[in-house]
Amino acid sequence: MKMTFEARGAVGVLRVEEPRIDASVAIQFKDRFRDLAGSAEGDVILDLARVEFLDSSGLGAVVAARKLLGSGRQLALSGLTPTVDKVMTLTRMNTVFPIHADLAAALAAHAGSG
Amino acid sequence: MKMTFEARGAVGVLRVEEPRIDASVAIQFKDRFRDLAGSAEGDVILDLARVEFLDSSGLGAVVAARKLLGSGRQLALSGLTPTVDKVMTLTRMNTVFPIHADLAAALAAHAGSG
Amino acid sequence: MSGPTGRQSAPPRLSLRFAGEDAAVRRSLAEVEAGLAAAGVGDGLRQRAQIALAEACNNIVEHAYGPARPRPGPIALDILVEAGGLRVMLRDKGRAMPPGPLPGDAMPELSGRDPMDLPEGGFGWALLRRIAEDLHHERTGDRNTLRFLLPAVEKPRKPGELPRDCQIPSAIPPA
Amino acid sequence: MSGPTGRQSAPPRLSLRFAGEDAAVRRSLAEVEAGLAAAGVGDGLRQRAQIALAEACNNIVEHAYGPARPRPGPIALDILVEAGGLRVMLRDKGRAMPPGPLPGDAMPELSGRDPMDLPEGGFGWALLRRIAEDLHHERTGDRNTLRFLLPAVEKPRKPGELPRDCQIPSAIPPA
Ligand SMILES: Nc1ncnc2c1ncn2[C@@H]1O[C@H](COP(=O)(O)OP(=O)(O)O)[C@@H](O)[C@H]1O
Ligand SMILES: Nc1ncnc2c1ncn2[C@@H]1O[C@H](COP(=O)(O)OP(=O)(O)O)[C@@H](O)[C@H]1O
Repeated sequence: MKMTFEARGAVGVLRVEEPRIDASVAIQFKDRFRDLAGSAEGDVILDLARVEFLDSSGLGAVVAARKLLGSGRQLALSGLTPTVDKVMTLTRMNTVFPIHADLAAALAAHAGSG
Repeated sequence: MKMTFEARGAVGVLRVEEPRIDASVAIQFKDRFRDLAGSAEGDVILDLARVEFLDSSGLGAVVAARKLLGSGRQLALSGLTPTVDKVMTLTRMNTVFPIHADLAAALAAHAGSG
Repeated sequence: MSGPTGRQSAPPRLSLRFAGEDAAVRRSLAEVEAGLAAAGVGDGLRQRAQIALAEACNNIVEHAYGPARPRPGPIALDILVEAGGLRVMLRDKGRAMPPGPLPGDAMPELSGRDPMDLPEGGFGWALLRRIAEDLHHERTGDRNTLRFLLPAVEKPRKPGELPRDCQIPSAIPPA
Repeated sequence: MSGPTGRQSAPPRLSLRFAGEDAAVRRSLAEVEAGLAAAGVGDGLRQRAQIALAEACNNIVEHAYGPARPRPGPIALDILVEAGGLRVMLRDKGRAMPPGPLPGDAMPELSGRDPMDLPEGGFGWALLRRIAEDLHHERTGDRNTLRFLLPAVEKPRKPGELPRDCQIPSAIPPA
C-alpha cells in the first residue's frame, strides 16, 4: 500500500497514494501508518486527497491509526473527497478528527498548534 | 450584516456575505442567524467561504447560533478560509462542528443525513 | 437515467458474480461504479451506492462466510437502474443472520469519548441503513438474500429515527 | 523582510492610534493587514497577527474600558517588523488587570460536551497565548502596556503546556 511520510516542521504529513482504503487494505494501512508515523513526534496530518473511497473497515483503520499516536498527539485529516466526506458525516467521525479542506490549509492551521 | 438563506432540499444553507465576523458584528450575526434559520427545519450549513476573519467573539456567536437550532438539528461549516481554519484549530472547535471543504461537499454529505 | 424514449425497453441492469473475499469485492465495486456511470447514474447516487454495497458485501465476507471457511463462497449482486433509484439484490450461501431483527441504524456513540477509546468497528450496518431504504433480508434454504433500494433522492432522516420499512421477516430456516 | 541591503536602516514600524471601540479596532486591524503586507510579511504571520491583535484589542475594549465608560479611551498600537517576527506593544488608559498572574493558555474544555452546553466565550486570552511569545503586561500609573512577540516561525507547543516566558510582573500600581 503506497503511503509517503514527510516531516514539515513540527508536523508530520502522511499522504495516502491509493484510491481506496477498504477492507482489503485496512490492515496494511494500519501497519504502514505505524511504520511511518509511529516513531515520529508531533501531530500528524493524514492527507486523503487521492483517496476516492473509504469503507467502515478503512474508517476503523484510521481510528486505530489515531490511537497509535497516543493521547498527546493529534491526527488531522485533509483533502476529503466526496465519498470519504459522506462516510465521515454519516458516522459523525468528522467531529472526532479535525478536518481541513486541503493539505495547505491543514499545515497552516497546525504549525505550532501542538 | 449581509447573510442569505436558501433551503436546499432538507438542508438550509446560510451564506455569510461579509469578510469579517468579529466583535463589532457578533450580535448582529446571531440575530440574523435566528431570523433566517431559526424557524426553518433540518440541518444548517453555514458557508464561510467569504469570511476572511473570525475572532473569539465571532466564534462565540457561531456557537450561540448552533444552540439556536436545538439539539435535534446540526450546524455544519463549509469553506473555511485560512485564518478562520486557524481559529477553529487552535480552539478545537473543528471537532465540535462538522467541517466540509466547500458548500458542494457539505451539501453532498448532508443531504438526507438528518 | 433513460426516459421512455430510446431503444432500451427494459431498464439497465447490472449482474455480477464474484467470490466472497475482499479483493473480489473491491474489483466488483469498481465494475459497478463504471457500469452505473455508463448508465447515466448521477454522482451522489453512485457515491452512496459504493458505500452501501461495500458495507453489504463486507458483511457477507466477514460474517456470512467468515474466517473459518477454507474457500470463499460466491456472491451474486444484481442492480436494477430505475428512475427512483437502484434496486439491489445481494445473495450468498453463507451462514444465516443471527435470529431476531436485523441490526439497526444506530451509530456507535462518539461524543464525549476519549480519542484513545474510540470504536474501530460497528459502523457497517448503520451506514447501510442510513443510505438504503426498503431493506429486507430473507433466508431460504442455505441462502441469504438481501434486498434494498438506494433512492435517487435522499430522504431526510432524523438522527436515531429508524426507517419506516424495517419490519424484518424473521430468519426461520424452511423445514 | 528586507535584508541588510537597501536604503532602510531602521526596520519597518507601524504606529496606530485609535479609539477603544469595536468599529475602530476593525478599521485598525485592516490597516495593520495592509501595512504588514506592504512590508513583505508572509501570509501565515499576517494571519496570526490578525488573530492575536484582535484578541488583545477586544480585551482592552471589553475589559479595560468596558461598558461603563461614556466614551471609549484611546489605544496605541506599535508594531516593529523584525526578521524573527513582529514585536508588538499595545497601550491603553483603562482599568488595571485583576491582580495575580495573567490568564493562561487553557482553552475551555470542549470534549464530551453537549452542543447545547458549549462555551461561548473564554477563548480570547488562550488564543493570544497560543500565538504570542514573550508576553508581558505592565501597569504604570493609569496605563496598561502589553508587549509580545509574534514569531515568524511558529514553535510547536504541547497542548496545555504554558509558554516558558510567562512570569508576569505583578500589577502593583506605583505609590
Ligand atoms: N451476512 C451476515 N450474516 C451473518 N451475520 C451478519 C451478516 N451481516 C451482519 N451480520 C451481523 O452484523 C454485525 C456486524 O455489524 P456491522 O455494523 O457491519 O459491524 P462491523 O463493521 O464491525 O462488521 C455482526 O454482529 C454480525 O453478527
Ligand atoms: N485589558 C484588560 N484589563 C482588565 N482585565 C482584562 C483585560 N484583558 C483581559 N482581562 C481579563 O481576562 C478575562 C477575559 O479573558 P478572555 O479569554 O478574553 O475571555 P472572553 O473571550 O470571554 O473575553 C476576563 O476575566 C478579564 O477579567
